[in-house]
Amino acid sequence: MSSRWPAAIKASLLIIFAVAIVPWAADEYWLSAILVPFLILSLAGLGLNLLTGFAGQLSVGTAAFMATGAYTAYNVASRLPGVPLLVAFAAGGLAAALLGVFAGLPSWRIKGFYLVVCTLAVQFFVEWLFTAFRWFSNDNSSGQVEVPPLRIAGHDFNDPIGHYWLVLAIVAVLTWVARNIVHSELGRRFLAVRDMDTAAAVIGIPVLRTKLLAFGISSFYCGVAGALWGFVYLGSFDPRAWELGRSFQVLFIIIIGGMGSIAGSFVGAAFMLLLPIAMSHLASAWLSGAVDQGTLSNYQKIVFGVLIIFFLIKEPLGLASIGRALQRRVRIWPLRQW
Amino acid sequence: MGYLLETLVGGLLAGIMYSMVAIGFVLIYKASGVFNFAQGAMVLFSALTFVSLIERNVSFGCALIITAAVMVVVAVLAERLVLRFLVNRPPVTLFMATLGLSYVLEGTAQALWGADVHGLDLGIDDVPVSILGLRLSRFDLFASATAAVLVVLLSLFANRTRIGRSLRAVADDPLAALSLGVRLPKIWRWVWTLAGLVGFIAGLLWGSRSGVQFSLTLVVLKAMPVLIIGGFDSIEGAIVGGLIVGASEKLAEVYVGPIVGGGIENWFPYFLAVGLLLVRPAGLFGDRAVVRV
Amino acid sequence: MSAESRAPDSPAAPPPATLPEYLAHWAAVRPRAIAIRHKSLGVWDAWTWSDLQAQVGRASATLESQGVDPGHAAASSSDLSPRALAAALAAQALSGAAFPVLDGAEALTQAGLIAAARTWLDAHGVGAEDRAFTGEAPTTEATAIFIAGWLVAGIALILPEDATTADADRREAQPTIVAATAASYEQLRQRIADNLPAAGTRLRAAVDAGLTASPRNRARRALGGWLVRRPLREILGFRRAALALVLDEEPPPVAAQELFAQLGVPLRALTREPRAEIAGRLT
Amino acid sequence: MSGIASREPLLRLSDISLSFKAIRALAGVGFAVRRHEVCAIIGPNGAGKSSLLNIVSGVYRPQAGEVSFDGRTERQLTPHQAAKWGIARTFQNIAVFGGMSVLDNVIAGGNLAFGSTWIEQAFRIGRAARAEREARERAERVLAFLRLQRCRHQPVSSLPYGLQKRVELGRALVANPKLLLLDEPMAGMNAAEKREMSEHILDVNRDLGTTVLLIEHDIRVVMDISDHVVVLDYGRVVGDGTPADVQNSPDVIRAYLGTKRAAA
Repeated sequence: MSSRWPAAIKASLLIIFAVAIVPWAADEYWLSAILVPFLILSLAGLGLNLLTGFAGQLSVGTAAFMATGAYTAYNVASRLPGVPLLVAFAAGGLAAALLGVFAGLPSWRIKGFYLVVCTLAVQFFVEWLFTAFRWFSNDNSSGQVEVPPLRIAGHDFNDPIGHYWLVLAIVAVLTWVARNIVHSELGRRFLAVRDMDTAAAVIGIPVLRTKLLAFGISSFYCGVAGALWGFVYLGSFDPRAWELGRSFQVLFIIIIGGMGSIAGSFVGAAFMLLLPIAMSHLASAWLSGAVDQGTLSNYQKIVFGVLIIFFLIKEPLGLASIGRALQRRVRIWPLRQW
Repeated sequence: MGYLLETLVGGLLAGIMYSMVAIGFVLIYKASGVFNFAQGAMVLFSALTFVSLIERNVSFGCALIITAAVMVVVAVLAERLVLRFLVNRPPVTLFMATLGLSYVLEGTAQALWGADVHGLDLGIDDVPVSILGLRLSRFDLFASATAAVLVVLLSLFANRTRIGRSLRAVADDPLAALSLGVRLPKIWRWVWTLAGLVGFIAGLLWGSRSGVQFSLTLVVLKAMPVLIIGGFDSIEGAIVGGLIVGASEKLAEVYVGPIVGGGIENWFPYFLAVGLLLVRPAGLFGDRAVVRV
Repeated sequence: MSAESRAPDSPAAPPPATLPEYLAHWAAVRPRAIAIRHKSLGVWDAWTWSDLQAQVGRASATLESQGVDPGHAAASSSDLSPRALAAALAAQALSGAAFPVLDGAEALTQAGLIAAARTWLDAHGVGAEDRAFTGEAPTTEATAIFIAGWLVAGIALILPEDATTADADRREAQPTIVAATAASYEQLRQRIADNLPAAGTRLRAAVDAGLTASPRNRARRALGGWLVRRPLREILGFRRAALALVLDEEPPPVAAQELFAQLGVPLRALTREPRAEIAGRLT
Repeated sequence: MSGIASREPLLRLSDISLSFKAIRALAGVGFAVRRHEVCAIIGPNGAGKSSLLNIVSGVYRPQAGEVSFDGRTERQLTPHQAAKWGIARTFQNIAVFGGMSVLDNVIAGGNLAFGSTWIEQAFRIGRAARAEREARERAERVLAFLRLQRCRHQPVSSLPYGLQKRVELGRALVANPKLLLLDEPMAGMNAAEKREMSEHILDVNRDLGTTVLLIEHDIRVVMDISDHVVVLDYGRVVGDGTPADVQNSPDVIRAYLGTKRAAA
């Protein structure tokens, strides 16, 4: 409806690209250092977007949910031998979802910043939990854990291309589900609660239940993303992989990419990953190593801060909305509106 | 028993430090409804600037003045380049903008002055003094004295000066104030300046206690539960909140920590705060707005 | 359907003499072919000729049962919903009256109506695969003749959901024949003019160039066709349109005629003289 | 107007009292709304009209008094409960879902009747498709009724004020409520828009038999469309009857028309 091409064609083109072209075009560095983290961060962004962009509940606890997913998946996989890897991931997602619903409970009384603070509370509690209780890291003194090899139904996914396939498959399925949700009654309820919760309540939408669903589903996505981050991208991890900074990173992804847009989560993640790389390339090309990594990371911080402010001011709906605007413009060219 | 008391008082005094940061929040929130996540970055920025000046053999007094001036510039820029364009946007958007701002400030501060830890000596050696049988940190006493002076100054400013009065007017009823010809941008520049200076003082105290380094920005996270407990829009709330957080976190650390393996001071205040939220959604001192539909 | 489509006046059966007879004819010759495609509740719905006939049957039954004066019943159907058309046809079947003509002009007889319809069909070489679109209610003589043409030729008639959505629905339907009043064409031109890039801008100059590019300048012409005329026709729902009829005696303002001529669908009069163009009657 | 007004009332409010902090909004307000009637609440600003509507729709909880609707009684009515009972409303300052399309706004209005679980929706299984289709159809009927088809897919925030009000009405109607609460449905409208809105309201009342309880300042509109007028002043009922006898009641003229003239 919104575009000239039916969604099916778009989707299939995308799949062809991701399945056929990318693995053929990309080398190992791209696969394991960019594409895999890109897909995983997109998934986390998608999760946060469902909660913040669609249901309008700002959260800075994303990293906590990711950590919960990762550690749950790890413990299931390592303590219950014989449990399929995907089941472990799912368990990670479910554990995160439970925590999410719990974190969302205060939204019964409180909104806005106050809710932000609740998610912060969860963030710190989880960081502490996995650090203080070695049990979670299999009594490893440093809290560092080694994940078991990635084998699913006898197939081995331990090389970069395998990583890519595994992550791509999971992300694709979850994106499809997210798309269904967004275009369904639940999606409408999310938007209703976001846009005008009093009116939502008056037309009979169970506001608290809707918010909790948003928290639960969102956290499930973040949990799976966390499990993938730990198992596929890092391979061995400790709680520091999921500190507050990660939460902000994911938040920035959806601010830049586009609140309330599925595509935005992916665009934002790509931007988030590629900008620093581009910057360090430029630095080494022009300044030829004059700036050390530390200074560079400071500049990156500045750039990101500026970008966030810029987007909030100029394009509150992020890169995705710019894309949509262009698309609309093309569809009614040469007219301005119709 | 004496130990308990000492812990308690020690916690209370430490809490004052939290209050110092929280006050910066409250000023901005009261006058502009902005939840300024960048407060922590301002603390770091000011402290780092000050220390670096000192290290470059600038005299103490000059360093103070220059840093203060810098903070004024920061405030003006924040208003000119950020807030001005975000007027009457949803509060959460403004919050995220300050998040961006804090990244800019942190990045700039470290790009300018480097990321390594700087020692800062205000000339108060942190020897324990004993007052009616309680052994207390002199430094904490000094800090709380500073805080007291600061609050007095602020209240004087708010009540005696014209700008202060219009500031209070805006806080009480923005629309009315505007109709009375109060210029919002000016107000915002002022409160951000004030918040910057308060942050500066907090930065000095924190810095001289734990060294001036990146982790200073984290005091913002300490201040968060303080604000929840005290309410975003009440200075006395910030003070009391700070005391409560300081005391409870010390007590918890001493009496609960060992049981669960320590390190709980990071989240314990938050749980305290959230618990309180559910009982009193506007904190102890903030007043609850009636939903208008 | 084109396989079984035959000229209405085939030797097999005596040529239909009234619109209801034409309806019966098409329902018999190609019952599965689409008679009316219309939008209701936001989705496109289609009636085959047999559906339409059944609907007319029901309508006339109710008319008789209620003992309503058919003429009146037909007259009251001044909107363009398929049901209204069916009701009108039912009324005709009962009374032999033609479509009501509310603009005061003399009511045509069935025979006159069909003759008039045949003329414009032949004049513009309308074929069985054509799909005619109109948003105008059958309240004027011209509209009545156009609607009659649909029944005589047995082509598909496309109706919008509502007068206000005609433009959007036309874009979705992309008909081969468009019929509208001079006023409607003028409104359309106005709406386009309002939404083209602001006058004086480079963009606007380019668009105008694309519209007015002369056939002599081949390259320019082609470019303009691709970048301006084709997209515009698409938006207006004229992509496939080979014929744009004016349902009025009076031609629309010159500006509108020029625009549609530039787009490659010159406005034609729905007249009884074959091949007459409004342009010919100007000055 | 609607002649078919049966005996027992659809809605009965019994000595409702409500106050925010120190301010007293309503003091022992009580009246009844009969089935199928159009009842108007009038009164000067701050008389507590909106508060009353907010109580009937469960947005505010009164400190005292109770709401009886269709035989059931609640002291602490919740919005969800009110909606379940068949009470729908529009708001004084439009409360549409600005980010959603017109169609989605109206579909959302019928959410209580939605026939599939979120699991089914998430995986496109079971009743998901059918429920969506049915909800869409219900909404489309309302769009046709209010002639909103043209802006079906536009985000509501991009529409002019008048249309937004109509969308909000549509969102309330799609649930085909027993009682429709309208808080100043014609505020900020020109004469033509007002006439159109009055038409819509009367259509709803006649064709769908919906009982209407509305707040309106334009006294002429009130007299035209309502069967029953309740006058509030300082949180008290100072008049309750047909438009005619309310118009002639002296203390109403003092309370309402008087202050109106002062205000104007």
